[in-house]
Amino acid sequence: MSAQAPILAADKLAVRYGSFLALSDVTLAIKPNTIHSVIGPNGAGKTTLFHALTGRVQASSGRITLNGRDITHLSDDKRVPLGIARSFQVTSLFQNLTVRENLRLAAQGRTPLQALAPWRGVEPDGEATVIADQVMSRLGITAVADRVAGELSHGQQRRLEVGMAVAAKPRLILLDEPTSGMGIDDIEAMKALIRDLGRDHTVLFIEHNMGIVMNISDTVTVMRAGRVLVEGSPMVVRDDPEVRRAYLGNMMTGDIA
Amino acid sequence: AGEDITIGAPLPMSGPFAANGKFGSMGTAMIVEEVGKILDRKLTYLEIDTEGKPATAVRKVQEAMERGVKLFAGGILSSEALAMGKEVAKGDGVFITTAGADEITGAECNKNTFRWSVPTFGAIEQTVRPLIEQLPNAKRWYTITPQYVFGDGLLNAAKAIFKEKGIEHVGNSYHSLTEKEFSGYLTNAMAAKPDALLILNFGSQSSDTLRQAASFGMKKRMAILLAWASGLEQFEALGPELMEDVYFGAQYWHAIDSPFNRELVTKVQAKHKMNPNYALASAYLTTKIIIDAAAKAGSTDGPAVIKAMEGMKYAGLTGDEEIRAADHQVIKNYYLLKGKAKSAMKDKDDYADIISFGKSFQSPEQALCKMA
Amino acid sequence: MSATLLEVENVHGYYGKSHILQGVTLEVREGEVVTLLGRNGAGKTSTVKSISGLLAPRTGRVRFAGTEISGWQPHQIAQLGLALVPENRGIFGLLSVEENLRIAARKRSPWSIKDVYTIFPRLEERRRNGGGQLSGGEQQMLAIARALVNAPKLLMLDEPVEGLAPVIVEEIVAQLKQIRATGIPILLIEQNLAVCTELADRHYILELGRVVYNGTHDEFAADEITKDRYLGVNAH
Amino acid sequence: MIYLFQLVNGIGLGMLYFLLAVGLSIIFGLLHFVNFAHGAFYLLGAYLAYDMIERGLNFWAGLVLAPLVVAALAALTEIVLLRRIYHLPHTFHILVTVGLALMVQELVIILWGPVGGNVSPPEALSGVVMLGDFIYPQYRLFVIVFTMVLALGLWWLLEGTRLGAVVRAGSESTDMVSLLGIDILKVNTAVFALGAGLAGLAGSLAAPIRGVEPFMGVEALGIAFVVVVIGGMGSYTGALVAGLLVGIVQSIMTTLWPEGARLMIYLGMGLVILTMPRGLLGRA
Amino acid sequence: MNRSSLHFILAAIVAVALPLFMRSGTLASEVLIYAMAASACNLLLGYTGLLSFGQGIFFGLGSYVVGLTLLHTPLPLGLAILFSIVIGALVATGVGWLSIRRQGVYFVMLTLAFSQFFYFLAYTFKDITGGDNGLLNIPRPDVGPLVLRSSWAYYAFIAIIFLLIFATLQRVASSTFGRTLLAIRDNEERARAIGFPVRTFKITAFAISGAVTGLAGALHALLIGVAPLSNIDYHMSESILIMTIIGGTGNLFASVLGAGFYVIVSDLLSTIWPRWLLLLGGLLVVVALFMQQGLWGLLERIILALRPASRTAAGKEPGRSPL
Ligand SMILES: Nc1ncnc2c1ncn2[C@@H]1O[C@H](COP(=O)(O)OP(=O)(O)OP(=O)(O)O)[C@@H](O)[C@H]1O
Ligand SMILES: Nc1ncnc2c1ncn2[C@@H]1O[C@H](COP(=O)(O)OP(=O)(O)OP(=O)(O)O)[C@@H](O)[C@H]1O
Ligand SMILES: [Mg+2]
Ligand SMILES: [Mg+2]
Repeated sequence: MSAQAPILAADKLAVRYGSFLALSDVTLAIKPNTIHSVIGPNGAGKTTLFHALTGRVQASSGRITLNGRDITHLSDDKRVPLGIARSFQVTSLFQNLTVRENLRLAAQGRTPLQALAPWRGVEPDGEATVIADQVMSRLGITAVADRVAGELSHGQQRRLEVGMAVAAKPRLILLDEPTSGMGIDDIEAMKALIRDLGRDHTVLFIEHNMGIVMNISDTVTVMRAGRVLVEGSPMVVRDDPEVRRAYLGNMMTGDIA
Repeated sequence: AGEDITIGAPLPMSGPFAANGKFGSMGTAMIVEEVGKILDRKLTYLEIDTEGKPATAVRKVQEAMERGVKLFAGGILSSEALAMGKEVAKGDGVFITTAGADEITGAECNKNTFRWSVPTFGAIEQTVRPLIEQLPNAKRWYTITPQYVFGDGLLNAAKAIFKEKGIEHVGNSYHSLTEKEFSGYLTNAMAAKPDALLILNFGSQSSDTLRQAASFGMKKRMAILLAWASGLEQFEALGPELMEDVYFGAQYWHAIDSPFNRELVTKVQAKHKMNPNYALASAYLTTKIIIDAAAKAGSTDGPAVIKAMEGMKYAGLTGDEEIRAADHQVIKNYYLLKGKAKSAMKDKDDYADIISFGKSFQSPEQALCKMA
Repeated sequence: MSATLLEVENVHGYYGKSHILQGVTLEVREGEVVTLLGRNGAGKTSTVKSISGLLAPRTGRVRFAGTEISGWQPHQIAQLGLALVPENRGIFGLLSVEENLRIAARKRSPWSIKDVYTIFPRLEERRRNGGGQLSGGEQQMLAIARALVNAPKLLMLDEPVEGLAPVIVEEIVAQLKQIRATGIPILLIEQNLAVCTELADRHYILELGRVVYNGTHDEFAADEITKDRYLGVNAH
Repeated sequence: MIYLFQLVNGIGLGMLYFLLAVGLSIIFGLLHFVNFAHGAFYLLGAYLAYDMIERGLNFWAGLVLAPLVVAALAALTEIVLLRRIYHLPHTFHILVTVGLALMVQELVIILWGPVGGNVSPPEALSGVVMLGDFIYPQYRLFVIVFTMVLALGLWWLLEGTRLGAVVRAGSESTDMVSLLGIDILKVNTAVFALGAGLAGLAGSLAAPIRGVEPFMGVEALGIAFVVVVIGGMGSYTGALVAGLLVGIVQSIMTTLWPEGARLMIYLGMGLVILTMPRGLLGRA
Repeated sequence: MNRSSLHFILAAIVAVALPLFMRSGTLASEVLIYAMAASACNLLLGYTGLLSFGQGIFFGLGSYVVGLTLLHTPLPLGLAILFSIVIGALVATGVGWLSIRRQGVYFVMLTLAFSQFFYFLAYTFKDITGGDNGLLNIPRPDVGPLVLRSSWAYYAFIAIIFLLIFATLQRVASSTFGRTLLAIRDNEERARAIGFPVRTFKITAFAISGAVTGLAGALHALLIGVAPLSNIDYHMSESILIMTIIGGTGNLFASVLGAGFYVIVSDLLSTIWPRWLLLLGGLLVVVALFMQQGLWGLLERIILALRPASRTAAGKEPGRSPL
């Protein structure tokens, strides 16, 4: 396993917001077909790391490679066809479009140039539509397929948010706090989903729910103040005194859920 | 008696030139009512709001012509008048206008379009030339000019006179048609230390220029000539304080001493309790010209009326006037006025005295008119 | 038993034509922490919105400290001391952290801006930052801090620990305990049962816009059937 | 030398532009409201001052009263009309305010005629000052000084009081502001009235320089937009800097290349937007 | 029948019915010309969320290009019109490329700056454009055997083009491309995050819109025989935008309604009272306050009210559905 080349690698990555260094010297290697989680205190730079990896923000220094290819300077939309998709911590949907259309678009996004043809119609049984329907049933939101996303409750929106990433059928899927805002039973379902995704995708996810993190991750990276604090298996991380102090505390959350 | 004869009055009733439109339509209404009937048919008029836009003007004239209107008097803005002239020509109607652009009876002249107002050449000849004679010490002149064909027409005519008279043209400021702030240009003008300032824009732009020039104390330092003033309605907006000692060029002034004008003034005073201004008087007269021509021709047919108008001589607002056949330009006087002090005004409209007047016109060839 | 501070009586609420709240009845007494539980979409958020005036109840009554407030404007209700920390946090992104606090600060509040900085030191570090530049957890802290300086008589928190690191959750739970200790009652919407366990005196469970369960914490803790039926907490 | 004159002249122009634009900027940046009726308030200010002075009122009284009346009218408009449409997309702001601007303009024509008029500066300020060769109207000098004092007061109001922060907050989420117990509707009304009142003041100050005519509002609106965009929407200092900049550039261009003055200004505006996303001094 | 063929039939009814109700072919032609321009504006506003104050640029350029081609070259009408379309698309691509770098109000202001810029350009280069006088004497040549001289013949010509364009724009709007534009309008960040090169989409939308607007401008210049400066000024942009907004941005037929309403009502009002702009202003305010789905929304409400039985079948949320 250790001999396998990483699907995604970051080398000495740094991100600046103005004068504020949100991320510095982050080196990370995500092995294919693993479930890799990122945890750390609020403001540690986890989301920023995701932004940098997906191209939402440009790295101010360092290198990102996907399957050995340098993607550091590729814009975010150009990375999607290479097999990266993500969900957002702060829900970001097409509020005025239906759930189905949201997912159809997400599926279409892999081949965006096909959508650039102003004469090509939307086929009701086209690939993207089929994928959208699959994702809806996988996430249990088929019942609201024809509601516009903005009218869903918070938890339903969170689920759709994750669905948007799944619909792109990526090789590497990045989920930013997929269970936040979800009900107790849904958290279980999400855990199962992530585990399931881990079978044919590589999953990188941020989570504050330790029940999930510790149960299903192959590797856990702990961040603090823009840097990697510790990386290792859940067992290693759980027992690291520094991690306990800086982040886990008594692990009240997650033990129950 | 046949059906009514309708005169089209395409005027900017709305938009920035609404004032002209309003008075123009009063003039048209008066003459149509006054004549009442020709060729045994009732006269009516159709007010057409051009909104001051050529596109609207043309569209509405097209519509009017489809409804059988062939005779038009109106068109105050150059751009709308030029465009309407073309449109009327397509339907072989007759159009008489008071707009300023030289092209109307110059490069763009056509056999269906007539123009009453004096072109730029005459306006300058009858203002700058007499003023140079009046003010022999004013050797340095500065000009402020709107940058488009009309402005260049005025400027070129002025330059020719300067050259001929040995006047030093110490500078010119071009500005766009949308400019409202002239302090920069006036600063330029003051720096050139002229003896006379020649303002070649018109309408509210010329008011703005004059107002701001006065505030910069320029009235005390130099003679100011506003060569193309619109007359009474502009003077009302300016007021006597600004006008005092300033020279104005004008197509028409209600104090012109001609029988026709005296009559008109009496009528307008009786009807509207005001003195006629340029827009009113010119609309009155141009409409009258068309009506008379139709009566004379015994027909409202375009070609017949045109024939009657060509070479027509009549007693007009400015005395004897004549329609030149070769380019359809009316040969009439242009006036140089001088603003007077408030204390010297005999009545509320007595803003200025006529200093001089006369007729100056280029030949049709000089004006580049080639009529098809 | 202490006096009732907030009474919600048979409230019906609509979004356009959809009838979301179908007669919610609940109450919060002085000094207690009450949680509002329920699945996603059950109407928890809508309930607190209707209390704070953002979703005016079509029928039913809301009384606060004896005053009938249904139909009042949100700012009037807030001036009475009913503070809501909404689920989207409502941080003003264009304002700095400090400004976010300053516009909410009231003199009569037991918490000053300095006090909340002591509670949440992270906020003090980022006080000049725009609210929009905070991390999710930092925004949540700011939202709670802002409610505190706003002189609340009753605090309504819509999923306050969503997205917070475990240590911070503990911290916030500790702070909420302190707030309760000052006598300010809390109406808490929370998915995290551990947090509820730590804090709550009583629970309501909502389903399809109706209260379907209501009990003290001890009753609830023992009632596995209810938990499983309405919240899906099953032994896995 | 001439450039020095043009510089002084440009400052005079610039201060007027600042006054014209700052109200728009406040309304724009803080209420997120695109106010195409701003020019109409300027127009009203000018005509009200003109009317009051024509009726024999003292110039100074007119200068104070006219903007107050404008502000009151604006407050009324805001309460009756605008607050219903804040939450709608910009397109509706444009529709309503373009409509309002048309109505005001036509009402002005109905009430005061299409011709326009002249407003004399007060006796004490009708002269000129000589600065060497350079002559400058006393009234324009007064405008510069007056606007500067006003600018200071305004700065205090917007930056030194809580009002500024509250309104910026309201521009993001009115709901959240009300949840903090603040009556955002009143604040909005106050801000709108303030912005419109400033436009009215610009109008009554400009009347002795420009005279009054029914279409002055349209022109003013164009300038105000340019200044606000260059300076950065919602930025008070931006309006000041950009107002001066536009005034000075315009003034100097009249000597350098007058035909291109307008072209330059719009080109400059385009360049500023393209190179500085938030204008010169706009907030992030 | 799906919504888009319904709308096409409605548009065809408008094109056929106008001559029955209007005494003037010129006014009827103007309605269809502005209907095209407004539909093109709607593609940007309603589908892409771009509030462009620069549509007048393309309209004016279309007028100038067709005029200059016919005046200075022996090329046939068809080619001249084609040039207008191409130039409209090219310039729109340029303007779009620059403008979409900014968002929100800054985008609006950028398009406004461009519109002023092109106006002054046309004003300054008076040797080419005729400056304030406009480009005069634009002929309206026949197209093969079609004689377009009479105003109704020309109307028929425009009506055919209008229907072609309308159908084309409908196709564009309902294509995957159009659906993606709707998504971009809704949440640009997300659109980019799921892989769409948002700028390319926006620029393409601009180009299509510019092409159609250029065509409308060309047809307008041919209608009146002049390419006036006012065709490229700020007010042209404003008018096109207002027509689009009062029609409603939900679907393309709404723009036809908006244009027809604006042109016809303006024409009517201006014959009633010189101060008609007061009434027009009032009307705009009323539309914004009470008809936020535009005229189309009103129409839908009326139809629904007339057919209470089919209320549920007609779709839950009228104005919201994209087509
Ligand atoms: N656009 C921005 N401008 C300036 N600072 C920013 C910006 N976005 C984030 N930050 C800062 O960068 C730091 C890291 O933020 P980030 O969102 O990556 O944290 P996080 O680890 O995801 O936290 P959380 O768990 O709370 O979501 C925070 O301190 C935040 O305030
Ligand atoms: N703005 C809205 N328009 C229409 N329907 C809405 C709106 N907001 C919420 N709803 C609907 O109202 C119902 C209750 O929503 P609410 O937000 O109150 O649920 P909740 O219990 O807070 O759920 P969650 O745990 O997911 O936050 C849901 O079915 C939701 O789809
Ligand atoms: Mg985060
Ligand atoms: Mg909720």
